[in-house]
Amino acid sequence: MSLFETFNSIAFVVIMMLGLYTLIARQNLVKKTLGLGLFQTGIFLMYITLGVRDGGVAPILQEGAPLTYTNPLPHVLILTAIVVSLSTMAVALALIIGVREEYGTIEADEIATIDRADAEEGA
Amino acid sequence: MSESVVLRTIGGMLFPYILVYGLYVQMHGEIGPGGGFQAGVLVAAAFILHSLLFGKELTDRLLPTWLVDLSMSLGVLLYIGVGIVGLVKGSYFLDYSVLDPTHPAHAEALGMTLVEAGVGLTVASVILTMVRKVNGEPA
Amino acid sequence: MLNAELITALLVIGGAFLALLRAVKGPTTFDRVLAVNVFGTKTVVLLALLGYIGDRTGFLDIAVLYALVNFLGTIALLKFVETRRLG
Amino acid sequence: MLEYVADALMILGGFFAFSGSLGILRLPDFYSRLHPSGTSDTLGQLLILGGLSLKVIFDSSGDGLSVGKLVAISLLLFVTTPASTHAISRVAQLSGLKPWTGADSKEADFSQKEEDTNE
Amino acid sequence: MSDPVLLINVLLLLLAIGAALAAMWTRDLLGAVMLMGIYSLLLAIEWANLFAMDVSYTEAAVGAGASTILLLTALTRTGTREKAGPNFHPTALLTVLVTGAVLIYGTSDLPRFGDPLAPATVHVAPEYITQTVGKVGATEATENDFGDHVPNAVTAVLASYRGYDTMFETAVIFTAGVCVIIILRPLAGSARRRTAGSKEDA
Repeated sequence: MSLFETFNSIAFVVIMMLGLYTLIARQNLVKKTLGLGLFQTGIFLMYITLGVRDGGVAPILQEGAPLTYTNPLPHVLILTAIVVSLSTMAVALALIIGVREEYGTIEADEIATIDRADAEEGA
Repeated sequence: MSESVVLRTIGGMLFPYILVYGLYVQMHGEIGPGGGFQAGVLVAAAFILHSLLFGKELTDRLLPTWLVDLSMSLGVLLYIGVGIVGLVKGSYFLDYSVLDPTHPAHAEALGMTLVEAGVGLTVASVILTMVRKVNGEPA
Repeated sequence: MLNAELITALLVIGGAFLALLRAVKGPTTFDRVLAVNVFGTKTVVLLALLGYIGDRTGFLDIAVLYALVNFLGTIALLKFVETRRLG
Repeated sequence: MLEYVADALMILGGFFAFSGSLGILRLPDFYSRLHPSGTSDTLGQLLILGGLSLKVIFDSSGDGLSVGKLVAISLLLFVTTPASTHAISRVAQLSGLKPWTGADSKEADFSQKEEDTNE
Repeated sequence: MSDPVLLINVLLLLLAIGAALAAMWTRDLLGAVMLMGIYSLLLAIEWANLFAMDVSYTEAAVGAGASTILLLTALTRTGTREKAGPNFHPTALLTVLVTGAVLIYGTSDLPRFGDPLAPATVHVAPEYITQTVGKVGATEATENDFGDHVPNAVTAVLASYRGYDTMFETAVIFTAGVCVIIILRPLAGSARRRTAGSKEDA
């Protein structure tokens, strides 16, 4: 069990945690969306790593000698997940544009301040 | 940007190749890597490049907005339609083998091609629509 | 083990690292765009090389795709920098 | 014999790719950084892809499709890389980025910093 | 697992983590988008290196092309500067450290990289690859015809074995498109726009 072989496990945790840190620590909504995307790619890395096999080749069947193929199932799941992550990002960006037109800012703390002021005004 | 002759020449040269390569990826999906998702993104990318270089009026004439809106739904309907053919012919949903009862393997390939075509249509038109809408163009 | 393809791949990865450093450092936006563009071409070459090293089918397809898409990314970035709007 | 030629081409191409990136990192201002990206990189790609094509021809006894794809990639890169470099330099010049003349490097650095903060 | 794959894998992941770190660190959103584009490219090479050809295809097209363009388009309407603020956030750091430690502890139970006896590769995967799931009397493969096989196992699983899954993924994408249309529908004459001028008379 060399470091090379466990490196992927550490790497996906690091990438996920980078995304999580950005999601919590940064107030900018676009930056939060980027952090969310980073978190998703960490999970993709985990899935693809789990599908790898020793001496495996890409799961495109070839005639002739029987080969070892990598597991195609994680590839399918991640393939659809990438496109779905693009879709969720588009919806998030559309919402952010709506927020920007409504509040004039895309910083989460400023939006909260405006909301609080509005609530006091209404009360 | 759009007034640069070099870019417009190169872009106009690349545009048909990206489209053709998208079709290759779509149709080659059962033999090599590729499939509906990838092809859809590529076709959308080709039209985005066209609108960046030649202006969106020209792209709209090439690919009208109503066509994009239509194919967005058409892709999903094509996918579900292939499934319903299975139901109508007395088998279960998404059973491809009923498409060609004499040769099940060919029917399988045909079903996959149709389904992938549906996926490609939807992905391409949804990405184009998203970029258009986020860019603030009216419906 | 250490054959010409692998040495070339490592050199290209080293070049990619230097381009990444330039993208991080800036200082102007144009430097970043240039670094992204250089990184894209390095990616194409690296994909072709890795396909040869691992004897994989279909690697060149990805390289072709990327050679086509890279131009689009650069154009979009430049359009944004120049006019602050797209389309 | 020809295999050694292919190896030499590839390593030479790798050297050009690396040194091009080194230039992009080390040269003093934006316009001088365009040179390695436009010239050294294009040459590096062509050499590497040419070496690969030779290798593919000799290894898999003439796999025509792979060689065709490699040639297609070379042509695409040969067309798009200079075009992208042209576009970048054009937009940079249009948006008023001044070249560094070496006479007063402090001022040039300052103007670049200012450009950066204005973004 | 051959050595070049592992070596290049580690190098690419280190570069990717560096790019991600820089993208998250910078306050210039345009720079962050560009660095995320570079990160996407590195991931595309990484997927190809780990033999996930179709994923690499998608990542190259989506991450480097479509997603960058979508983000840039959004930036034209939201501005590219992020408000300056502290980079150090104690609560976030604590959360991340604790979660990360737990996750790394959890990954010690994962099968090793490329383990042929890993649970993920022994149960259903071989049947997906030979494409014998649910097949009664699969025909013999001939020279130019793979019998019942579609050469690309990923497409076979995507469109046939997990056809329902893919159908609903397509439906999700369609729904996302409809959502974007509905969210960005111009609300003409609405008093909800809280722009600088209209806030006083609200």
